[in-house]
Amino acid sequence: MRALGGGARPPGKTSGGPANAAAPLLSVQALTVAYRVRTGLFSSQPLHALSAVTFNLEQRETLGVVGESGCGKSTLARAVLGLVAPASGRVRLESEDLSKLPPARMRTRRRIMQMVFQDPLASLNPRMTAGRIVAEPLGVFAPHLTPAERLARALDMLARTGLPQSAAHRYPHEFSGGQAQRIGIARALITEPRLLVCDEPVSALDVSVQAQILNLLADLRAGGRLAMLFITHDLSVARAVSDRVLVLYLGRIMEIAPAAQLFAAPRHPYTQGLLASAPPPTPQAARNWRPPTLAGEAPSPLSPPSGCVFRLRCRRAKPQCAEQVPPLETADDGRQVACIRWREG
Amino acid sequence: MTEPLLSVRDLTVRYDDAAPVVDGLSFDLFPGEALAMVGESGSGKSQTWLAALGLLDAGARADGSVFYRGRNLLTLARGRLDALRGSDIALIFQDPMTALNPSMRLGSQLTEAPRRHRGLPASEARRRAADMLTLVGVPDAGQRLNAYPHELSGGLRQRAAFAMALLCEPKILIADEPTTALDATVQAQIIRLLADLRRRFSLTLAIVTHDLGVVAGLCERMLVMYAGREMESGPVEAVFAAPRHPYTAGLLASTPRIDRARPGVKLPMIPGAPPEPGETPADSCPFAPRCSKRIDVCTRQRPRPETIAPGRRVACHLHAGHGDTGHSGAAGAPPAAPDSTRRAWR
Amino acid sequence: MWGARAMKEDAARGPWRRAAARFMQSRAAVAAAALLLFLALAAVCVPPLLPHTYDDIFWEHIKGAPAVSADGFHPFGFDVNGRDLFARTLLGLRVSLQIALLATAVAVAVGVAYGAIAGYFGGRLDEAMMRFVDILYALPYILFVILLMVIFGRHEILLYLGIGLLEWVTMARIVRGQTLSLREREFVEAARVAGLSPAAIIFRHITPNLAGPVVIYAALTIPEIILTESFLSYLGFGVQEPRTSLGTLISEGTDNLSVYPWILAFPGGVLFCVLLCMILIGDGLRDALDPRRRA
Amino acid sequence: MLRYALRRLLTALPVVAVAVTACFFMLRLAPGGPFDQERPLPPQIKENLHRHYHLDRPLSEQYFLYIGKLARGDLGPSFTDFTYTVNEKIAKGLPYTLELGLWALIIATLAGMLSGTYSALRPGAISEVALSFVILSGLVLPNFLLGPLLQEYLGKPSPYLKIGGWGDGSWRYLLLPVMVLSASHAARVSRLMRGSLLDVLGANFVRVARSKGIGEAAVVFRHALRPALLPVVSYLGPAAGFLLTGSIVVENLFGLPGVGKFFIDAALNRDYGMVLGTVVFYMFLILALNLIVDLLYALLDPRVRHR
Repeated sequence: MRALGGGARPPGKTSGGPANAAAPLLSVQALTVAYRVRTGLFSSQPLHALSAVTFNLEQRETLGVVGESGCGKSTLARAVLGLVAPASGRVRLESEDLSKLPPARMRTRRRIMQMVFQDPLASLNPRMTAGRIVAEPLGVFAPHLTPAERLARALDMLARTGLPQSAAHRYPHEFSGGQAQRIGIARALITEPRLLVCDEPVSALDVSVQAQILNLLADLRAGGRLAMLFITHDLSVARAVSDRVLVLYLGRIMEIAPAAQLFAAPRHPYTQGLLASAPPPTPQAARNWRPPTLAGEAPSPLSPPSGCVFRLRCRRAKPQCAEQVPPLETADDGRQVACIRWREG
Repeated sequence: MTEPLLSVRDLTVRYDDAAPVVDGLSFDLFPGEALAMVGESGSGKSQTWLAALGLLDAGARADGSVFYRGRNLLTLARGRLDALRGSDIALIFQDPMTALNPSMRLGSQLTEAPRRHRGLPASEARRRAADMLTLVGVPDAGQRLNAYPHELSGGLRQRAAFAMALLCEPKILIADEPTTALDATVQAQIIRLLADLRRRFSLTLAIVTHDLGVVAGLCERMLVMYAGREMESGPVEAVFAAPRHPYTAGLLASTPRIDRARPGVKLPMIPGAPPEPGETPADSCPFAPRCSKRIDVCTRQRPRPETIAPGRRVACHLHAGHGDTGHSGAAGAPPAAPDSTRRAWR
Repeated sequence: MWGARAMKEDAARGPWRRAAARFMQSRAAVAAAALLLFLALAAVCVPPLLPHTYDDIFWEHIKGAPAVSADGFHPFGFDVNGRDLFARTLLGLRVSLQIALLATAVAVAVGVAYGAIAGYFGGRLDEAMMRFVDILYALPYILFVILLMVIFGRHEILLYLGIGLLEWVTMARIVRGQTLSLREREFVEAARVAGLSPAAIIFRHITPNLAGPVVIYAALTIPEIILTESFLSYLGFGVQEPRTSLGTLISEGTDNLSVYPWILAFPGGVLFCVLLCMILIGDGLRDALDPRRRA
Repeated sequence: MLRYALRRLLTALPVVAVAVTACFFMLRLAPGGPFDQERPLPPQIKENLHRHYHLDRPLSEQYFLYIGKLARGDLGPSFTDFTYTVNEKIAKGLPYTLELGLWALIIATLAGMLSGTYSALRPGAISEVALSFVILSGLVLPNFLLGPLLQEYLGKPSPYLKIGGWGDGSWRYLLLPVMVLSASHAARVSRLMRGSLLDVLGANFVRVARSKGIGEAAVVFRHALRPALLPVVSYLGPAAGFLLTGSIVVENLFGLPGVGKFFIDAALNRDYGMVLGTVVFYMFLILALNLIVDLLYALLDPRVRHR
């Protein structure tokens, strides 16, 4: 694999979000996504996959999004890319409001934001060769190129992701999971995006291959001006890649904080419970591990509790928690928490 | 010295006479211990247990022997095997969504094994099933018996699967990736449940997993598999502290850790991908193509698991001849369990 | 870090080549395909070589037994009007195969277009289009074809169209279901992220992946169509004299079964063989193209 | 459960309405009226006939007249048979058709399920290979070919079996027609059952059931059979429809006085009143059968009830 330089780090003070003078790369404001779920022949009810989600993503920053299944992580990725239409709220990319773009213009704007998918094999068309798969986006974003030029660029991109030239003529089923994920990454990078949305890019991979892909992503980040929205259910992966971490629960943001601070001292009771649930990394740590602090499972997003969506599983819930949705407050140190009791420590 | 409860010798599993997916595996399971079978997809860790219990798919063949109380499970008649399965040895599967029959009520699924093996009348079996459901943490157990699996959440289904496996109070519980399909917070609940159940029923646990956190949190001994063969085995703490096989070392090092913040710093990694069955020549170390410490002999001779310290075995040419007992041979008996196999759960 | 699996020499094969290789492994299906090919070639190539045509009448041989001699080549005997049954069976076979191919083409063309559009766009359009299909599905088809034949006269072309238009309904359902699930697949989402237009996604990403189920279903449809056609011909609604089809020949044969069994035996045997081959081929294709169903 | 049934009924209604309308207009727009025979009728008689059947009114009026009658359960008059209405003819033929169809459905389903289960449990055995050849033969032998063969080589030599007519309705008369009618459906059910049971036997929950040591019989009959029956049950709806159309041939072959025979006669005589009436009646019958099958399905698969 070609080394892309390892030392460069994105700017350190990305945590402040709104405090930065330069406009953020991605600004998500009060984003709400609802699906209609059929409950009967003539009746349906909305399922709020995301409720009033607000956050910024700076240039060259990696924001980890963590949460359990059904918390809206994948919906967030798809809403940012315009693959699902939001019920309300805005997604701005480089200050341009994507929700107002006509479909044709939206398609060309996708050039600067690309996606890496969870299941590497499922994300590759089984009837296309790797070369065609990687070159295809160029047909939309660089129509002036000849087919030969497109293929040359695809080969170059495959090489950058650690695949040999011969890979271009092979079909997806001939690759292992890790190799297929490299093809997926090459396809995403060929448009030279500014934002890479990664939806659980390593969760379908074997442990020994996970590290390869995480390292490849780290290399790509270090080599360019790429920002990442990195969605994962695995807290240790989130810790390994993220500058900041966003914690989602039942479609709402619980907490946003720089990774080091979040893992060292989580403020939201849900974050605390989630971190305590992670299995210990060593047998030594296991001796002091007392799982779990969180009881039960997340309720159905079809009937979320009133007020704070987490209160039913929260050990610190008070009657007030049922009354209103706690706002996402920004503390003095720039960390954001949605809990009325976080100041109590 | 403790007698093993279950002894696997030279187990080989192959499909349609293709290359073996489990290749000459030998190990013991000692009473009261929790053994982790660790490996990536295709390493043969699940196939080992399916073979032991005669649950392989049609077209698969298992050779070698699996001894339980002096009987070889692989050659036992179906009727006699059935008398052990679900009664002495119970199995929990990875995916709680597909492990329960979608068209049967929970009650009938839970009560069949106790009625069959313990000859309980239906009402008594139901009562016990309700008790067991309560014990594994399913609320409203009595009513849940009338529920269908799809009416339960994933976590509750896995708990119900535990109740189903434990109703006959088996000696050995084999759990195949019991937490993989679950959410992080539920995963932790299930790990705790397993630990509680183990103490309560004096279970011997065999856990198949790829999650090193589960190994660290629950087990005393681990057996690392790669391409159907044993790479390394030993007490969990010792292996974690000082892995002797380059594969184990690579696996431990390349797993991201929640207690270490190193964004931007690259993880140590193993290059390449795990081999498919048949990709490894019989007379070579399967890990050799990916191994950073490969020497000449690795591709010419198959390394056998050898005892290098009490309770520890490694199948690696780098450690050949360093063992206390010397070469133990292909079907050599695995070392006895160390006396302190039991670690109290707190 | 290049795995050995992709280095295998025979690895550079597309999905179709793999399916073909799997199909060749099924001995029954390959034998059936060979026999069917032989029969089809015979139906096309042999009649011009015969000294007589399907409507030449041999007055002295009405209901005559099979005879191969210097006088003439009549291995299947003669029908009720003294026509050579060998030539007529070959014609019937040819007509049946023609109808099968044409009607299948109609069913595939209409069904794929309809199903892919409904499935890809989804929502209200899908709802409306599928409600219409439900309506057609609930109707007693065969009565409808009979109705059509009664109303519009007994044209052969109409027969092809009528039968084809019956079968497209199931095809549309299958294609729509496949499209719905393909649309949710990650590679289609990836194509959207890559900025492709809906048309490009349908033609480059969805339709090629529909080929498997469409081929499987078309293979199962062909024997259905042949059965339907011979059923209609048997009832007297199908191909008209002096042309004939296997169904018509069987109809004539059953009337004379007790005394002149060969009038039924040959067309009946050919129909049986053709259908059997087609079912076996269909099974082979399904096993080859649908990895889930492999034994 | 009741709500589910009601919901299914409500979705079926618009389907019926559209289908009836389509049939009506198709037949009315057909070139050539019912009284355009080879021998032309005198104009006066033709006009009287048209007036009698309201064929002289505007099409829309005819349509609403027809719908009005249909709502009261009246399928209208026959255009060639002046003594019986469509209702009366169907009432006359239906018992025969239904008895024949019901027996065929029962036998086809049972034989298919049994043979399919057997071949799924013994894949590759010689008995299974032989059985699957019989099943394939049943699948590809059309009933109009199988019927005469059975009549000739089974019915005629047998001193017990009758090869035509209804007689006293005993098994001697019924056995052959029922065999002919059910053969291809038994084969279809068998193939369906085999495939679906093989699928279910490979499912994870079956492996779990085996791991409980409850014995193979309990695994197959308690765990696998019920989910494996689902595709068979959902095939019963279409099968009932096919049996009704199949009985057209069988009734003609065996000279049984069922609805199918009337339909063919009517179609050949261009009796549009009878054709329309029979088609509409069959449509209702098939929809009703489909509804019953859907409810049966819901009983077997608890997940459907909750959707």
